[in-house]
Amino acid sequence: TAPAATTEEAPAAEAAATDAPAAEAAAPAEKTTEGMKIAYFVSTMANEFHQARAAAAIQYAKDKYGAEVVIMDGKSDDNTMINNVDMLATSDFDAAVLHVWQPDAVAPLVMNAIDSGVAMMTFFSPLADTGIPVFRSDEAGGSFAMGASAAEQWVAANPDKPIVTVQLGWPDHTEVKSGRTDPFVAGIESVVGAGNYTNLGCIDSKGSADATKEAMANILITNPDVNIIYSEAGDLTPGCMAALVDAGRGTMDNGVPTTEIVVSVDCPVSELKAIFDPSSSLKMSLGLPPIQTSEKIIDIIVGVYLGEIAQVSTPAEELFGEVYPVDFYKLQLSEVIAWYNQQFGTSLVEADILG
Amino acid sequence: MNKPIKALNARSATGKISNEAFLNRVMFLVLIVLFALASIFIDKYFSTATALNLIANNWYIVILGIGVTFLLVSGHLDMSVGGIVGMAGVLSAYFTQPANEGFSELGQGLGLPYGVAILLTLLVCLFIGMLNALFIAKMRVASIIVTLGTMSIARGIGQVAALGAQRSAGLPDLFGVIGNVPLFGPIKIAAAIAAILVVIALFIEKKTSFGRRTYLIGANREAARLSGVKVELHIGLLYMLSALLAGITGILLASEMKAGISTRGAGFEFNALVVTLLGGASIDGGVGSVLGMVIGALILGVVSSAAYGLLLRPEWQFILKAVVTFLAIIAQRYLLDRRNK
Amino acid sequence: MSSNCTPASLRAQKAKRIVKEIYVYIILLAVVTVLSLLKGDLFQRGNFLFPPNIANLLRMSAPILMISSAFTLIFITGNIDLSVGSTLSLTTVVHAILVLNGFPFALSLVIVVALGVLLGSVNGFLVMKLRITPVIATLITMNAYQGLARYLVPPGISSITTTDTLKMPEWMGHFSKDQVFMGLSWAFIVAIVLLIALVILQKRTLFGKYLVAVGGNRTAAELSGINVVKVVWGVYILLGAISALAGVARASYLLIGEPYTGVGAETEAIIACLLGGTVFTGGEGSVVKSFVGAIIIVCLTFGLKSVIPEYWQLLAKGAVLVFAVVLNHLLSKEAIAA
Amino acid sequence: METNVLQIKGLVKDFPGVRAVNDVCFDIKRNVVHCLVGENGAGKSTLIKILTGACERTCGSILLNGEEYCARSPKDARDKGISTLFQELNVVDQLTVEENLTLGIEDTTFGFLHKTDKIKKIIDVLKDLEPSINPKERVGRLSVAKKQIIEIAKAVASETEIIIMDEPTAALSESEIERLFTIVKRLREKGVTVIYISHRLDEIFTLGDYVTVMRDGMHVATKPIAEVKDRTELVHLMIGRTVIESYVPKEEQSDEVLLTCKDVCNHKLKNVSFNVKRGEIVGFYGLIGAGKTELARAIYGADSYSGEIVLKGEKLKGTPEKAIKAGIALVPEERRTQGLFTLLTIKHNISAMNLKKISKLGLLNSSQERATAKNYIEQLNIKTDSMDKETSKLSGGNQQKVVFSKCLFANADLLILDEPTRGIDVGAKAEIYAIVRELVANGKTIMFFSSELPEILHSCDRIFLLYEGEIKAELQNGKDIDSQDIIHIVTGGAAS
Ligand SMILES: Nc1ncnc2c1ncn2[C@@H]1O[C@H](COP(=O)(O)OP(=O)(O)OP(=O)(O)O)[C@@H](O)[C@H]1O
Ligand SMILES: Nc1ncnc2c1ncn2[C@@H]1O[C@H](COP(=O)(O)OP(=O)(O)OP(=O)(O)O)[C@@H](O)[C@H]1O
Ligand SMILES: [Mg+2]
Ligand SMILES: [Mg+2]
Repeated sequence: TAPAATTEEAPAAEAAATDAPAAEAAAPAEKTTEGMKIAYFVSTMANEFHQARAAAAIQYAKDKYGAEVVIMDGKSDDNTMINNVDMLATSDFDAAVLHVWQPDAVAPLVMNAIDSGVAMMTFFSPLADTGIPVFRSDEAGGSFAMGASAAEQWVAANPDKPIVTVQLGWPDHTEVKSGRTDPFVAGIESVVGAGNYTNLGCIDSKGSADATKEAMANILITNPDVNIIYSEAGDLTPGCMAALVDAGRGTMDNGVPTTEIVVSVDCPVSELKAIFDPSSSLKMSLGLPPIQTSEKIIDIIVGVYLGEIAQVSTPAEELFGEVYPVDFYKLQLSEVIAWYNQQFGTSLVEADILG
Repeated sequence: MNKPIKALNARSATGKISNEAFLNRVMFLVLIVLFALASIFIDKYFSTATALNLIANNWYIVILGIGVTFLLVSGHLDMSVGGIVGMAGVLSAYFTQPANEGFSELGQGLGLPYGVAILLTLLVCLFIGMLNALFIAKMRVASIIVTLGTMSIARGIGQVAALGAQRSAGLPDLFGVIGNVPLFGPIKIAAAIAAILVVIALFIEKKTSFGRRTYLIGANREAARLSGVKVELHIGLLYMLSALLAGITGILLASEMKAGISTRGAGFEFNALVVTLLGGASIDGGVGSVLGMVIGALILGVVSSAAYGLLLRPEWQFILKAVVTFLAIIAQRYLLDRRNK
Repeated sequence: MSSNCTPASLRAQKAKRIVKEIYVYIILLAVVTVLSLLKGDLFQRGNFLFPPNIANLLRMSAPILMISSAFTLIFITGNIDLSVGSTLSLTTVVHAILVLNGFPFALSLVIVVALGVLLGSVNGFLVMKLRITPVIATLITMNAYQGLARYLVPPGISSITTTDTLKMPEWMGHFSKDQVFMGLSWAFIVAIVLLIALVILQKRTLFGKYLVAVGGNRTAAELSGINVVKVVWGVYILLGAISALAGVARASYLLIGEPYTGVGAETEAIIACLLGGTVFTGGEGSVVKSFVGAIIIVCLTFGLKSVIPEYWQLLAKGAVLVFAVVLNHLLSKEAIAA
Repeated sequence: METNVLQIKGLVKDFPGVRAVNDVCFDIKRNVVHCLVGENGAGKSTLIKILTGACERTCGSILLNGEEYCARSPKDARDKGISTLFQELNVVDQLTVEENLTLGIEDTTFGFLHKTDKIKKIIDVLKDLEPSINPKERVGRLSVAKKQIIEIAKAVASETEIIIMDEPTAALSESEIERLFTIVKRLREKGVTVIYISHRLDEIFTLGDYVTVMRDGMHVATKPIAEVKDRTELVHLMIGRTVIESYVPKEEQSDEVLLTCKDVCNHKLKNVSFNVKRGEIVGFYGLIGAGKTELARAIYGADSYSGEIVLKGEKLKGTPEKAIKAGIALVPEERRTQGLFTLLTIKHNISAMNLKKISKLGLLNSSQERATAKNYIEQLNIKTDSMDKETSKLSGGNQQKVVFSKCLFANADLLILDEPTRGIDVGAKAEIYAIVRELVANGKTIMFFSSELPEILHSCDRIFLLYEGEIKAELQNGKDIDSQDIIHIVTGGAAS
């Protein structure tokens, strides 16, 4: 899934590469990470995974490198994100980890910032033109696995009812499409085969629980037979579930799907509870490990800063992080809690989840 | 400034029904026609489930609409309700979340009993209502400007309390109860609360001196003052009422999803205004009714669910709402004009 | 009132009038001072007043500066336009579409400004011809324009940007990003030129005088033979056109056509005008002071970025608005008493 | 040259539901002062608005100098030779005097303003009228009378063939009125035709050459003033019946003091002290700006003040709602903006001041409300076909009766009437006077604020004269009344 830089883009990247050492030469000869300042972009802090990721980055950078991490909240807004990138060139930052939704728009700004000596990498969306390192979670693999698992469970319990699936999220977002929507549907297809299921497609729910609720409620009016739902972010899922409950659904018969199976992403604690509640139809969520993710990111950016990792390369260096599909049917609660405590730095016990 | 033609709220001279009753009937007819059209063009639209869903999905806008209707009748706008919905949800969660052991900062709250948390939340909402009251009733600043400000303040408080995100961790089960008690079919207790509030509001509007004073103020604020109405207090009360209703909505919505989400309620202020206008209220005051607002809410519900059914593209919602509001204003004016000729 | 003629009260009134004239500059000074004392990571060596930093800030805020100064005029006529943000969004998107499809800058600019004129005149039509209250009318168009902006972005992408077949030309960012003079961009220079033009319009032209007449006493204006409909409609059109220009600047800054980019611009413009002492009931207002008001907002927005978390921004904005309202109220008391 | 500068033929103007001007035909001679009189709502202002292009006629024709005339706007009318001084104040507070004077007639090049002789000429006219006005001053800082003068100056300076003045003296003081009269006469000498509208019939006799009487939108008569015998004839033409019998002040007074004002001061009032006894009609007379309205509002608690106002031994607390509770009701100066809820029905207006009386525990009793409305409609003879008619559809006099009903229903002992007959026709005025007397007969006490001396002399037992916010004299009506003296005092002369 890695978008390789095309040959015609290579000269630009090379030009940037030749610029970069010049900027570094101007800086003091030997760099230390002590007191280093890292701008850590987060597309939106309105999401527990990102919050945990941000907290972990601050902690890890301080403990391991003595570096200071400053969070740049993109507030789900392109203008804010781009403004934040634009200010890097004249800022006091030594390095920046980007997480922006408009890679094309920020590419020139990134080059400016590199020219003025800021070490750069990006998370989630590759900045292909620039050739800076990118770190991604392997969401596609996890989504595929969950799609397949959901389809298996549904077919086993309701062989007479063909699968009708819908995805709620961002139909227009490249990485969401390639990392969540498409692999999820592919997972379903891998179980039942092409043509044996209906895909209503990805419905825009504008990134809010309210909009998701409205969208789901309206889908249920016209398509009451929808039965596998992928709610593509933790902050959307409450809206999805509320609409289902409103319609008298959202439940399961002791873990056996009757009305639908809901699959989510991010897996906050509240979802953990629902997933291991046999009477809720929310049964899976794509767990992303915030601490692991952040630690890897910080290591990479420090590497770039110290010149151990190339600032630009063609094609851009792409690194993948693990994901953890939490699945009621595949995992024990104890395993999940262990993973959760390790990744989120919490001290949950089973009683917390089972109530 | 521009005064749209105004309606009256009583039987007119010639013994015809009042303009208000007339408009309500027309809008009810519109509702039926729209529903029929949607049923023709959209497969599976015509069903009891759809009708019940309309109620189940629009109760919140009805609750907000009550406060907004009263304010509009008195000649004032309230754009802060959406912000208050967001704030109330977050605060009710924050107050309820356990105080000591939190998974993270977002899991740590004040550990208050749920009832106390609700009261405290409503108090904060009242505070926002009081801000509105102070600036609009006392200082007489244009309500659109003040409430745009308090909208930011309320949602801002919500965002700060939720650190820009949502509070869902560690909430006791009780938190998720009141928003989810089923009554029959998809109708939950929240819808029943909305219905009860509507009945109370209808009664207050037409049968009490409080309701009458609201119309007096809307029809002529200075005359109302000179007639012994405590205008500032009354407007203040209306803003606090509106804030309180928004707070209740926010708490119910948070309970429904068992999460205090700081972005909830975005754009609700516009929806509440739209349904009120659809119901025949005029922003110049003195005209409007809760019953009309409820019909307006159902019309908006039909329009937006039909739009989903037909197009599955949410951006149509914006355009549709705008067009429907525009048409409603123009049509109502035209009808009243002709009728009162 | 003529009875209040004691020397003391006269002096107090005069003092108040002076305060009213200059407070917006004092606030700006205070804000800049405080910000330069704070050590923010976003500022080079922690210094807010570092010139490239300031230039940077002004470059990115050209759109809001343009809209705020023009917004004063609509306030002077006693009306309001809540659709400026959506106009900004829609024109940003349209400009991006045109540029992406190979239109040269000048042509696209002309088309987009013409679109702004159209959008503004729809507002004017609703308000002046159909006589829908300005708040409602522009709330309607605010949603309609926003919806259109969203609708123009094809399903499957979130904004107008380089596609497989079409590439956003490299000059797209010139208008807002090139540093043509002391680190400032064309867009900012245009904003300044616009400001000067608006000041001249307000102080030296018939139109400027009629704005005050219409906002101050509409019937008087009508009876004096002023075509009030034309004047207000004209302001809506002007505001539409300037919002469109801001849209071009924003598109050029973002290098994409983002349909949500104008959300909240109307609130910022209102805050800027109120900080600048504009009287929202009409008749009074200064374009320059609104411009300064907008600069204050910009400084606060960006200056506080790394000092307080982002999620404080909304609360801060609301607080500044309320502060502006109170200030306005206190300083206009004299006007009410007179 | 035609002797008739203006010929109006079969002019009709329909508003939704009202024919405001109905088949009006009359001629106006060149170079005269032609007065236009009629009850409120007779259609005078509407006729004027058609002449000036402020509204469109339904049908009919107007000939100006023998040629068909149709103005599209006031500016168009001015260009064609008719300038107008409208009934309502029409200045822009935010502009300077000079800017106001040139509003709508500016000289521009490419839309840019520049100064010309024209401005100087207009300012000269202004200086002639009122030298104390500084052209650079902001109009908002001027008094109401001065604002009116600015408008007069503007109309006069336009040097059109015809100048229309719709109630120009409504806000002016005696001396200002005199100056206006001089100017009007000078205009006539210069060959200008003045169309003059006023409810003050004395002015008609002083100033006019011809008078046209209108009633119910129709033309009743046009005559030279010389042929009109007296006021009574004019009034008779206006309303078709004779009115106003003189009032004989009460001989003996009750000793019970109802209201005492002690050292009442505010931005307008200076140490106002007096008392009112039960059962009296106390008149307050002064010129516009003397502070009558402020005094009335202060007593009612609508404006703030320092000092003490005591009603029946209890200090008033200073809000309208407390004043009502204590037994005071106010008929405010401005009916439409302060007294009436024009959007609402007669019924709802009448009950507005005393919702308590028609409700229990906040619940309204609508049958009681209807009974109340019915009672007052009969008692005050409000002409309407239903109590559910919105008050905006009533005529001025009937609207004022609704306001009276509202105040009566408040069950007050003391009624404060601020210009209760302003802008209503003679017939309705007479009815209002009758109501006032009946109220007193029923034990009410009345404070009557008016800027019309005849009205005060007709109605009151005791009279206080106000000047610049101070009480200058107290008179017993009936004895020692000398109009000359009174005018002397209220214009600033020392009390004799
Ligand atoms: N815009 C309007 N719409 C409806 N009716 C109107 C309108 N303007 C005036 N009228 C009605 O036309 C009639 C004539 O009004 P007009 O103002 O000409 O009277 P007037 O003789 O000038 O009275 P006044 O002495 O009070 O100034 C009245 O019945 C009035 O209610
Ligand atoms: N700043 C102002 N702007 C507009 N109108 C004003 C202002 N100040 C006073 N007025 C009005 O001017 C008039 C004169 O005021 P005042 O109360 O002092 O005189 P008055 O003796 O009551 O005169 P009136 O005969 O008009 O009642 C009143 O109608 C008042 O409402
Ligand atoms: Mg008139
Ligand atoms: Mg008065």
